Amino acid sequence: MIRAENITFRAGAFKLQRACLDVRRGEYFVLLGPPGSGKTLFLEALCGLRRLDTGRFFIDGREVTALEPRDRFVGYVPQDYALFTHLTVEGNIRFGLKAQGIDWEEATRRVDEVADQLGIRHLLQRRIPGLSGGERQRVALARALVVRPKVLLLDEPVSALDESTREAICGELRRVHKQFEVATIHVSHHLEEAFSVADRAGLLRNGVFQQIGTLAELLQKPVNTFVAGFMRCQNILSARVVDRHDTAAGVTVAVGRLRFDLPDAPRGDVQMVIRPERIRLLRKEQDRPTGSICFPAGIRNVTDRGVYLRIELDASFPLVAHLSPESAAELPLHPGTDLTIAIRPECVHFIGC
Amino acid sequence: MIRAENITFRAGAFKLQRACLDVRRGEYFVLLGPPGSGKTLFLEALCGLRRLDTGRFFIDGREVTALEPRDRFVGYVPQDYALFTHLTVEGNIRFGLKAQGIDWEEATRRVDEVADQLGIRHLLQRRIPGLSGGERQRVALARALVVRPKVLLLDEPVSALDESTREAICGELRRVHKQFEVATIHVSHHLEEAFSVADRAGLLRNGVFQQIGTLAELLQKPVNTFVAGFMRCQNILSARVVDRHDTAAGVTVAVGRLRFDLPDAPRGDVQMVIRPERIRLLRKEQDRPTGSICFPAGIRNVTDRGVYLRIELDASFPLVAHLSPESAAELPLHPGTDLTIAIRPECVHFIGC
Amino acid sequence: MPVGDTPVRGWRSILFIAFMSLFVVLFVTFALLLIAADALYIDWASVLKVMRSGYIGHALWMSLWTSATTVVLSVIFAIPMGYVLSRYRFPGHIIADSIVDLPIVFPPLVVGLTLLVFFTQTPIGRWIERSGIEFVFQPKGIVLCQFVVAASFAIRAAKSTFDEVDRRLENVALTLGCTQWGSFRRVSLPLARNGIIAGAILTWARAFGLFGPLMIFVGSFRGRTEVLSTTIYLEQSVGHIEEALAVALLLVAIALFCLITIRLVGGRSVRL
Amino acid sequence: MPVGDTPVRGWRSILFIAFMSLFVVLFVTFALLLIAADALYIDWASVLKVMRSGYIGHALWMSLWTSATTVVLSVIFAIPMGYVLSRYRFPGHIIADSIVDLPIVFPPLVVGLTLLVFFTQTPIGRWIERSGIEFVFQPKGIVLCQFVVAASFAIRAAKSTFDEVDRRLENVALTLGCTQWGSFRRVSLPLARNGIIAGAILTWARAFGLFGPLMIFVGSFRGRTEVLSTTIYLEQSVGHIEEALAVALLLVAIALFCLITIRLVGGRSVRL
Repeated sequence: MIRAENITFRAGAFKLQRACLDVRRGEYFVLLGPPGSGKTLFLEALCGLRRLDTGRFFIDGREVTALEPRDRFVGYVPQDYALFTHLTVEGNIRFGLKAQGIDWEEATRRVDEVADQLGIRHLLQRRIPGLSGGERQRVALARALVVRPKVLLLDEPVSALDESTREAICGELRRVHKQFEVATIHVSHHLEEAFSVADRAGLLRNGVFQQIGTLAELLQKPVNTFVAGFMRCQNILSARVVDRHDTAAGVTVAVGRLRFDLPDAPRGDVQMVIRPERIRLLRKEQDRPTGSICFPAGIRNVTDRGVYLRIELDASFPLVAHLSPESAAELPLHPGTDLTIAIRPECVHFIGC
Repeated sequence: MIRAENITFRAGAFKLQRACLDVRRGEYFVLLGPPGSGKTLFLEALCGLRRLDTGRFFIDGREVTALEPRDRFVGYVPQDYALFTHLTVEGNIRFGLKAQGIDWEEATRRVDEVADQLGIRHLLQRRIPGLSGGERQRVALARALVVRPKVLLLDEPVSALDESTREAICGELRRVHKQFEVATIHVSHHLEEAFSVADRAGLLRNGVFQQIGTLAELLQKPVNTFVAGFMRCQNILSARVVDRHDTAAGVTVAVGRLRFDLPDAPRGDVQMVIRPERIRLLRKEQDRPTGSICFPAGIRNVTDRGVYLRIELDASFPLVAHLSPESAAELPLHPGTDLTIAIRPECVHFIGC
Repeated sequence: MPVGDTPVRGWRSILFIAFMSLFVVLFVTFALLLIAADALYIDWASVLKVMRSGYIGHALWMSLWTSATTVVLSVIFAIPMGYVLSRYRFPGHIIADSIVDLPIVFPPLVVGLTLLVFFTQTPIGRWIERSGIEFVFQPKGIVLCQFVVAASFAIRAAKSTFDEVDRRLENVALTLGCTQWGSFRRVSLPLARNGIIAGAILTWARAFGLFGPLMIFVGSFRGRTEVLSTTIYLEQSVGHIEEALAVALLLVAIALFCLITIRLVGGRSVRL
Repeated sequence: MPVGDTPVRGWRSILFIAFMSLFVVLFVTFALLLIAADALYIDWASVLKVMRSGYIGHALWMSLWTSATTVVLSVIFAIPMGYVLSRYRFPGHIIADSIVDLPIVFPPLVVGLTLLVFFTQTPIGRWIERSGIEFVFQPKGIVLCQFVVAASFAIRAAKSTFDEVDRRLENVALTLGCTQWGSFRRVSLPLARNGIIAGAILTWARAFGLFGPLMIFVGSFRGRTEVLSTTIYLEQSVGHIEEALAVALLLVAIALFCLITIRLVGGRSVRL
């Protein structure tokens, strides 16, 4: 539906480099990245608001690289919504229909329709300045959707809202996405937000795509330490493959003073990623689960984060585990206590694999 | 250390009402609340930047209500840091010492000392505009700490930073707090942030304190539904006490079509709070743990939030549970599946108790 | 930045504020004294006489239509120029920008002299004069003088309001199907309205009160190129201070009207 | 809002931009023509003659010291007034604010007349005149005229830059041990520096080129109250266009110097 081929351009000192992307029909794609990584620039280029140095854009199979923004049929909701403050809510929504020369009755019908779908019928005669963040967001969505765009581009659509309403608005974005069946790119720097909406995601850094895939892939199989760090994996360990067996046992890996067997691993010095919520903790006397990598570790520090406990461990190398309060209730969690750690082999990921 | 008694004042249409607060020596207090709840106003009033209508402030046992800001010895770091852009980093840090007439050599010694402690010695000759968010934050901290304030007031100290550095900076704030042994009030609207630093917290809403206590108290024993909602508890259920036993069994509570016994509960219609991460899910054929409230429930929807799974359940009333990926691995989690829910009685909280 | 948040103040702070306010009091008192002097000295008989005088009626009419024409011309130039200077960077941008600034820092008298030199001494100027569109010592010259001196205010005001119109609003309009012209007409222009009006009013005030360059470029011929400001000078120079003041009253009434209109139309959003 | 992000444009957009740019081209061309005319018509012999003339040397000296005094006085008033009007709301704030705006929209000629009326017709004015501090037809009167007409530019510029100085910076200074005076002197004033300089330069330009009100209030007595602008008028009115232009050249050189100084000192942060 949306295809970007080798997009390169400069904006001031910033450069977007050879960006490639494919968003499928009806897909909800989240474009992640720290502030200043070029997410907004990419969106603007896709809208035709920035000229490319090289590369091509396709929307719905048609090349749009040389088309003006108005001929691309994109629904663009910039950050902070950029509503027209000199118009009413209705004037805002009607704007695109008027610009496209749709006659008044038809336009009214479509404005009312989209206002109903987004639940802002009662706001139509209001002016912009008095609206709340959530209301503004709906008006901006309605303004973009009423012209029936082929793709919907949302730039940080919920970052202007306070945390308690974000969850709800994200749910609504998904609903709107389904209802209007429109391929969506949603720009965000917020991980939780991405999880609540995304089918797939891409992570940008300094104008270069690092990884594109489902969030589960980004989470469990990061291609580099930046992706792992951005996905908030605290356990990025330096490991070395010390032995390679011919049998099914695979390879022996050394981390710190510890050695254990894994089915497979790349050669030589590697970086290993283990997500903190994938680490199980057992009392020393408990049975070790079969098939898991088990080794002893001492507790260094425990902090209650409310919804989980963060446990810093020492297993000849530092390790962080997140525990749900319910699992924690069964364990003796005092600094200094020795526990057994159990990790399923499929939860160990090597960077570059 | 910091004591606020019945603080009341207006600022425009906003009113802070009868706010009382006690922050102990060496305590790290987080002032929570949605945007516009009056957190910043409270801080400004404590600094002497706003005149009170009624009420009194004490700092270190001395009443400061009528003192000018400069006589209160507070270290104030406003939102976005408000660094002096016409001065270098060193000029910023030295500013307070100069204003207090401390001689040049002594001032230099103290500037160097605090710069070392915060790791910004190499920045001293730099100008403000080129600094990163984290560097600015350290400079603002150094500027506030170098005059050896009795209390440290931080207004949204990390909200200008991007998510990946927040965690680290929060850790550093705790470290600084310990090192300088100064009572700290940290304003935030972000729950995770609060968990990573707070000894105790208070929640403001429309200028009124809702609850003050440890975060565990706010989390597990909210005094009203606003606190429960702010702490992101999705399960706020209407319940009714239908029977009161004389024996140790306590009371019988009805929620939806379900009835179960609890040690105690208030009378009549009540609201019940159960945190989603406190709900355990078991396969139907598994043994029910003794002492827990157990009842069957069907899965309505499962969403992967990466670090946890959000499971919407139907147990004649809607219920949301959060599961760690490791616990989820052992369960059949498809919509429509019936499971057994187990909740320990101490995880059920009645609002108003 | 909300105004009105008052820190707790000791006597030193209050002394500081009092000292600073002293200057406001001095300035305002002096201004009020001047205004009071004018008001007291007005001789209503002279005002009536002046009002009925044919010459002065003609001068008023001249002042009104020339300044109105100047404002219309200035706005016609200001809107596209302000937009182009605000939105695009092109070779020579800084030169164009500086040329717009020139009349603001230039002595207006020099503008009059320059126009005189241009139209009487250069071949192009002389050719224009000979081709029938005469400016020197003509009513049309008044408009030209006023335009050159005052248009910059309209252009600068337009530029700075267009600067403040968020470009993303135009971008959204483009994606919604507008041409560049459409996004300009339907988004930027309405949003810049107040600023343009403020600029127009400043231009008018400047054009209406213009005096020096007119004396050089069009002279002060009774009944032909006389405007209100010239009248004041002429009356005063022959000792008719009462009459001069009566004419000044007219000018002041109109200036006040301008000021009030700015405040009403723009509220806080219109900056002088 | 970064300038220079260029949307993909079709021919209609390019046509639109071309049409809008036309006005810039017209305006700039005309201005350049005028400047060229001046430049071509300059008679260097007259310039030399003018330079050597004692009268004009005196006029230049008068122009320089009066305008310099006016600027110093204006800045002395502008800093506290700008600060008070920006930071505090008091009864009569809107009146004080409007009075500061008045001279900007007022015809300067009226200011001259008002001063004349005040000092010749009112008891207070006459008492001041008699007490030895004479203004009417005196060099001191030039400064007064310039101050009343031009100080508003300095005050307004100071007010709007103080508006832009974040109040929280002052607040932090207060908590760090500063008095209100200290936070003003060590934070607000240095941060408002550029704006105050821009205001001072505008004031100077206005004072330096002042003409109309001077003709009324102090007259144009060779060697006594003559300033450069009066010289231009006097020379031109007796037909010495070359000499007038030579004097104008001096004025223009100084005006250009002002403009360049503003750009250099302030960069983009100084707004005219």
